[in-house]
Amino acid sequence: EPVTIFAAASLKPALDQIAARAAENPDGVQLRLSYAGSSALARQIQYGAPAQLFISANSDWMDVLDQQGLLNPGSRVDLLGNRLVLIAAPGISGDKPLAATLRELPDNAHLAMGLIRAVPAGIYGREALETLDVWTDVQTRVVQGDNVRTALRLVASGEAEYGIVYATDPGPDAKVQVVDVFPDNSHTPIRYPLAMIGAPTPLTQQVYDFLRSDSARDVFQAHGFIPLEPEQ
Amino acid sequence: MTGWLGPEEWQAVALSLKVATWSTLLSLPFGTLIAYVLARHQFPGKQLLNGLVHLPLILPPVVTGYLLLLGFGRTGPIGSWLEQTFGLILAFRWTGAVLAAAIMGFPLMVRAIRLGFESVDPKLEQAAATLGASRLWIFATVTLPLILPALIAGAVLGFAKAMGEFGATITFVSNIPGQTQTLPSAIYTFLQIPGGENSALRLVLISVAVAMGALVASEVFSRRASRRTRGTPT
Amino acid sequence: MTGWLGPEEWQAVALSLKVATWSTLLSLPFGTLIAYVLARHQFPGKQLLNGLVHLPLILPPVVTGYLLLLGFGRTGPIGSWLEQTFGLILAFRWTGAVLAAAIMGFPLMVRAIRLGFESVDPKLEQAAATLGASRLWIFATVTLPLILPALIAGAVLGFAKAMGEFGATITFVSNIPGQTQTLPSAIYTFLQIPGGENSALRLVLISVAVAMGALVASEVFSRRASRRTRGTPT
Amino acid sequence: MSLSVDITHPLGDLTLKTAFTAPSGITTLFGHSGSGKSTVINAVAGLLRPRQGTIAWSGETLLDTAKRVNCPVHKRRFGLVFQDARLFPHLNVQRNLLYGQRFARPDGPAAGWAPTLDEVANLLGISDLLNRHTTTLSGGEKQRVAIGRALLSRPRMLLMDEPLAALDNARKEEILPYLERLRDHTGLPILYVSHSVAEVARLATSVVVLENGQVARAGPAEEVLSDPQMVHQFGLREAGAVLPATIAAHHDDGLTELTVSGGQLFLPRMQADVHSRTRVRILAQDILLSTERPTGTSALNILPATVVALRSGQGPGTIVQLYCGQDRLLARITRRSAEAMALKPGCAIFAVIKSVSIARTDVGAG
Amino acid sequence: MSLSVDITHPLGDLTLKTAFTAPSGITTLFGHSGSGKSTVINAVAGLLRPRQGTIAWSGETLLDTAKRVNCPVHKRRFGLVFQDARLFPHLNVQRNLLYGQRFARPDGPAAGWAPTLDEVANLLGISDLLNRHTTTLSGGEKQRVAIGRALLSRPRMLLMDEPLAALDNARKEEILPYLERLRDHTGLPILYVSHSVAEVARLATSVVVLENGQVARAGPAEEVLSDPQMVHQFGLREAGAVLPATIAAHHDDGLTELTVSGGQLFLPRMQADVHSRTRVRILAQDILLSTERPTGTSALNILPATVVALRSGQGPGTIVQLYCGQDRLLARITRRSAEAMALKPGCAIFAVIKSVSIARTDVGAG
Ligand SMILES: Nc1ncnc2c1ncn2[C@@H]1O[C@H](COP(=O)(O)OP(=O)(O)OP(=O)(O)O)[C@@H](O)[C@H]1O
Ligand SMILES: Nc1ncnc2c1ncn2[C@@H]1O[C@H](COP(=O)(O)OP(=O)(O)OP(=O)(O)O)[C@@H](O)[C@H]1O
Ligand code: MOO
Ligand SMILES: [Mg+2]
Ligand SMILES: [Mg+2]
Repeated sequence: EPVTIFAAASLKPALDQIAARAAENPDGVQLRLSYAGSSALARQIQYGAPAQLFISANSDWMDVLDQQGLLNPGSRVDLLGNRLVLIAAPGISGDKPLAATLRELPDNAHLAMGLIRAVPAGIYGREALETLDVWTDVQTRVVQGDNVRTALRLVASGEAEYGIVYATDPGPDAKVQVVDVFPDNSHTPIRYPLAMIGAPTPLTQQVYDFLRSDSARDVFQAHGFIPLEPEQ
Repeated sequence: MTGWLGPEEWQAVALSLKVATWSTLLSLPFGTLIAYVLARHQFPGKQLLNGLVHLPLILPPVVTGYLLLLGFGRTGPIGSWLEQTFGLILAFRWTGAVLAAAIMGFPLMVRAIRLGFESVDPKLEQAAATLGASRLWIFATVTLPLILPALIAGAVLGFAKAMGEFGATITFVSNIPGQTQTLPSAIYTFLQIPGGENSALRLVLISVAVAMGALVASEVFSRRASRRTRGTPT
Repeated sequence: MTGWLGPEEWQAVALSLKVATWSTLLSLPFGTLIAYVLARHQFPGKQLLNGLVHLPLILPPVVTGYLLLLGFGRTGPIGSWLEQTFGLILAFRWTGAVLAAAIMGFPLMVRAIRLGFESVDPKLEQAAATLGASRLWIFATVTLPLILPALIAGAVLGFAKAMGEFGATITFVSNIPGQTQTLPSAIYTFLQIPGGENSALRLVLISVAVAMGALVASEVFSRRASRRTRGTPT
Repeated sequence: MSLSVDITHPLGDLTLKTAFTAPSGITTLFGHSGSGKSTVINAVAGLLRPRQGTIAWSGETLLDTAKRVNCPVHKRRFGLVFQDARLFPHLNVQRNLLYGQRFARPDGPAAGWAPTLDEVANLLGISDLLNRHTTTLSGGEKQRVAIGRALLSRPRMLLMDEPLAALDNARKEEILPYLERLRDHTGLPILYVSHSVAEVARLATSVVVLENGQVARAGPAEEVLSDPQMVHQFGLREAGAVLPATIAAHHDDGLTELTVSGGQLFLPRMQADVHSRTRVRILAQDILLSTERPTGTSALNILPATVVALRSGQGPGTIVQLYCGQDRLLARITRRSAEAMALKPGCAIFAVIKSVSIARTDVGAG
Repeated sequence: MSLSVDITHPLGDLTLKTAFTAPSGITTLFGHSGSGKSTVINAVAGLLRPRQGTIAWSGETLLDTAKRVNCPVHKRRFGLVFQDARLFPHLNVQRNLLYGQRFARPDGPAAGWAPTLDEVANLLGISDLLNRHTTTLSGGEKQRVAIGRALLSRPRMLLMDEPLAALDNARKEEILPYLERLRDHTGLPILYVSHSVAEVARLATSVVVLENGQVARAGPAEEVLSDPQMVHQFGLREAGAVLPATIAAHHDDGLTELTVSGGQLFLPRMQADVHSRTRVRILAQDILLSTERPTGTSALNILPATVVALRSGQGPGTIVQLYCGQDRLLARITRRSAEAMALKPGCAIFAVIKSVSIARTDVGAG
């Protein structure tokens, strides 16, 4: 009987690999991974989705589930962290510092982000821009996508000259270039909380533990995430 | 072939086919009925029914999916009733994907079939009645055969929509591989990951191929049906 | 009222209306033409054209949006040509939202209108020809009036779809408040935020009200048109 | 087995206000284009619900607007041959013909009558068309299939709206005797709309004349057709009288001898038994009057008669009403002749009738 | 101004193989149901492209399958009255009538002829219907609107497919004279399909008889209608002869006196000038033969004649061909009478014709 994990879509490359490793173990468990936007997943869990574990890209939605008593008490941990990066479209020179680049955006240039009020990457990004005091400069240039991948795609296709995405988003073969990383202190720390839904079975506990194991950490790290928990 | 697509992707293809087929087949009778009522009858609340049918078209799919979750989820009023009465669970099952696809395709189907009903000459139905046929029999032997092209058009729209439906489906039944992961969900998932575009493209091609096959089949069938009705012009 | 909705939301309502109206009006002539060709002619590549028309229905909207971005974006082949030749920019403009909505509604519109063409009795067109009318004149004075109900059905489907279209629009033209933020984008935004359901509901209600208005208007118009064609049954 | 109709229905400027009874046999509805014939047929079939009135079928109320009774169309089982054929375009000819078969019930007035597909197709000359699409049929072929379709549904009553209008004379000559046989041998009541006085005269047991939606005259065929008042309805050429007759003998030279009250008539061989009763129609214009018995003439039928009245119109003609035995005859001659012959009521005279002018279409068994 | 047609087209089991020339005037297509009349009309109109053949209109090639010439329907400008009315359901009666108006051009054979809406609507008795939906019209009303629509498009030629089949006699009597006037005064050529021999006799300048898709007989109306070989086509009742005549005088008592080669004929007042030429049709069954000149009779028309031949069929009748002056007459009498009168070729005899039997419908100016 596989264990079902609901996970934010951006975790797919890493989690697929971890699932493969879990299955390789002698006492290996099968993982069933369901990826979607964090809000959709959270809402589904509210309505009884058959998830045993949930990894959100967004603390707020985990808070909602927590308040409704859907989480197994004490099981919530911040599993991963991430960072924001400024990316530029192919052919745009990215040699200036971050703040300067943003402040001196050429006319007609666009800055692609996630929805600044709804999508986590958009919310974090706006915070960072405000901290760096460039929000008013770029505000009218911002184009928002329904998720962070849409923003990435706008930049990759050259429609938008710049974009703000997670460090984990531009993969190895992305056409975009990373201009700079936003300072960690320019926005609320980016957290991917993990929790067990409802009362755990031994199998769920096993997977929960495996996700926090060294083996999993290595994989997450390899994909650019920042494993947060101290080693057990 | 198996090398070209992973087992998960094949599952998605099979599931999408299954969902689209069932949703088309199941919604066809209802769609036909509603279309008939809308085309042929005047009654209070007709505009409301018409609006309700069109709702899934007007609302962003996510909203429809959310509303489905509210109503047909395991805790929702209809969902819990269905579960208690028939043991039928929709949420997070492929059956729910069928419901989502059916609902999303419903306005398209109803509109097409309704046009069919509106273009049938009631004089032919009258002629059948004078020959002794009851309303039901007339419907089955005169009206339905005459609207066959419209039925096919409605079914094709419904099927195509079901093959492409994403927003409501992923919201209502999530995206569980092998269970509720349809082709569009799989495509979406690939589009979420770095470098996933190629995998997505493969699935898009399959999706297009399947739908094209259905389209061509329906064209052939529809042409034969309308040739029967109109005769070959000499 | 202004207290009930913020200015940004009002902008979204106005924009959605504008986009839906334009996309319906602009795609109607093309939709009619394509529907006519598909209904009345046999030619090599017909199945291809038919498939192409249905593509936006089959593909997940995000994919359609992405393809639009590749083709009609400022760097895309058609997009850059349009910009250089006519100075017409679609990406991140409301005009792009019109294009996205038109493309997404196109299959629905074409199918409906095509059914209309298929149900027109060619004998009436022949009668017009014997009276001296050229093909174009016959089309305008006999065929078109006879398919008015189908045209209205097609337009309604297109309009409703345009009011609800989200995936392709946000992918192609993004979500710039006051410029490309349509009602569905605004609704989606609220649904992403915990506790945003109530705000989303307000916008959903507006969306539904607008579309219902259009529906009722079209019903009235369509009934008048078909009464003209069929006479009032005594 | 009779149909009684009493309905009122507004039709634009016109008001249909029609009451009549159709006894068994063939009742023909006659009237100018637009006088309301098809509307009456539709109301009887149940396809049109009149604003007000009643329709009853041998005691069974089919419609009573006051009592809100309205028997649905398919339960009335009145086969209707429409003015426009209304064939089912998705069925071939054979399936059109057989459509009503499953509802045909062996009860009703024509209980013994069970026409088969072959029989009907042969009668109507459509045996070669059975596998054809209805869209490829000619106008007359469509109409014939429509007739066959109604016959094969074995209705309780047949309603026929100008069923033969699109057919040539030869074809009509094949179908009319069949309708006569239906009338005479099955008792199937038929309500029959026609513009052709010849058809009416040949088929009708009773005639209802509609004028602007109202019944202008109704009654047994003999009476209505011999009524000089109805001349404007049927047209001068068609004015005439219908006489009851008995078959006296069949002669070897192909002639049948009939006895009418005023004497003997010869006409081409009829298919009826000696001593059986029949009706003959003599058109006013086919009668030649003579003050003396003509000799050396080809006319075989010369009946002594008495002038009853003379009616002159605006034209050069005069309608002469005659008594010939107990039967009335109408003759149409010129005023000039009437004056030359000094015709007056009471004059004894000879009516010269060419035997062949009492043609088949004007003779009905009855 | 003549149409020549020479086409071959497969129609299921039948092959249409028709060649004829329609000179100016009215050419009627006559034939049994399913003989191919409507198909010919459609081919001439351009609605059907025959497998093979040519169609030419006074020198202009409209169709030549060998040369791949095919003039499109609307450029032919041949107004067509369909067997089924085919009114536009989305237009009211007036708009249907006026649909072709914008294409009407004042050239062509009937250059001076410009019918107006009022004129045509009055003629057809549809003035009260102008604002009506076509769906509310009766069968005959629809057909009349279809006729009006074709007339008002001012075509180069009129094609009429059984235009009067759905109409009553009174209405026909109003429309036929109009068609005669068109024929005689505008020179508009008309191709006219009809099942009614009376209509054909009255209107036709020339007649084309179709049988199973082939031309069985074609020629001037007088010839074809007087041809004893064609009796089976027209039916016994309709057999007769058409005689050229000159109007001699109009008398005060409403009679018109005509001169035919064999003598004088009286018939009801005609609307033609004295000395003008006309045609009269005398049905075989309306002639009574007498060996001696009858006296004291209402018959005004007694012509001396000579027996040419006698033809007996299977029935009790005999067709007697007569010479009356230079004209041929046909008389139908019983064999019994023929024997009693000892008729033989060469016998001198009197043909007795009731003046009123030469009825209006059988007289055409021409
Ligand atoms: N809905 C309507 N509104 C106004 N007038 C109508 C309507 N329906 C029918 N009529 C008129 O009623 C009259 C009777 O029609 P009906 O079809 O019964 O005539 P009919 O006697 O069958 O004539 P025909 O011999 O030409 O078929 C016609 O003049 C017709 O125009
Ligand atoms: N597509 C077809 N296939 C086979 N037979 C056909 C086709 N179209 C027409 N026919 C036949 O050709 C014949 C001629 O048809 P047409 O309509 O010309 O007859 P018509 O002389 O006008 O007869 P009517 O007087 O009944 O209208 C008919 O027997 C018809 O059934
Ligand atoms: O992983 Mo997210 O919730 O689409 O930003
Ligand atoms: Mg009628
Ligand atoms: Mg025909």
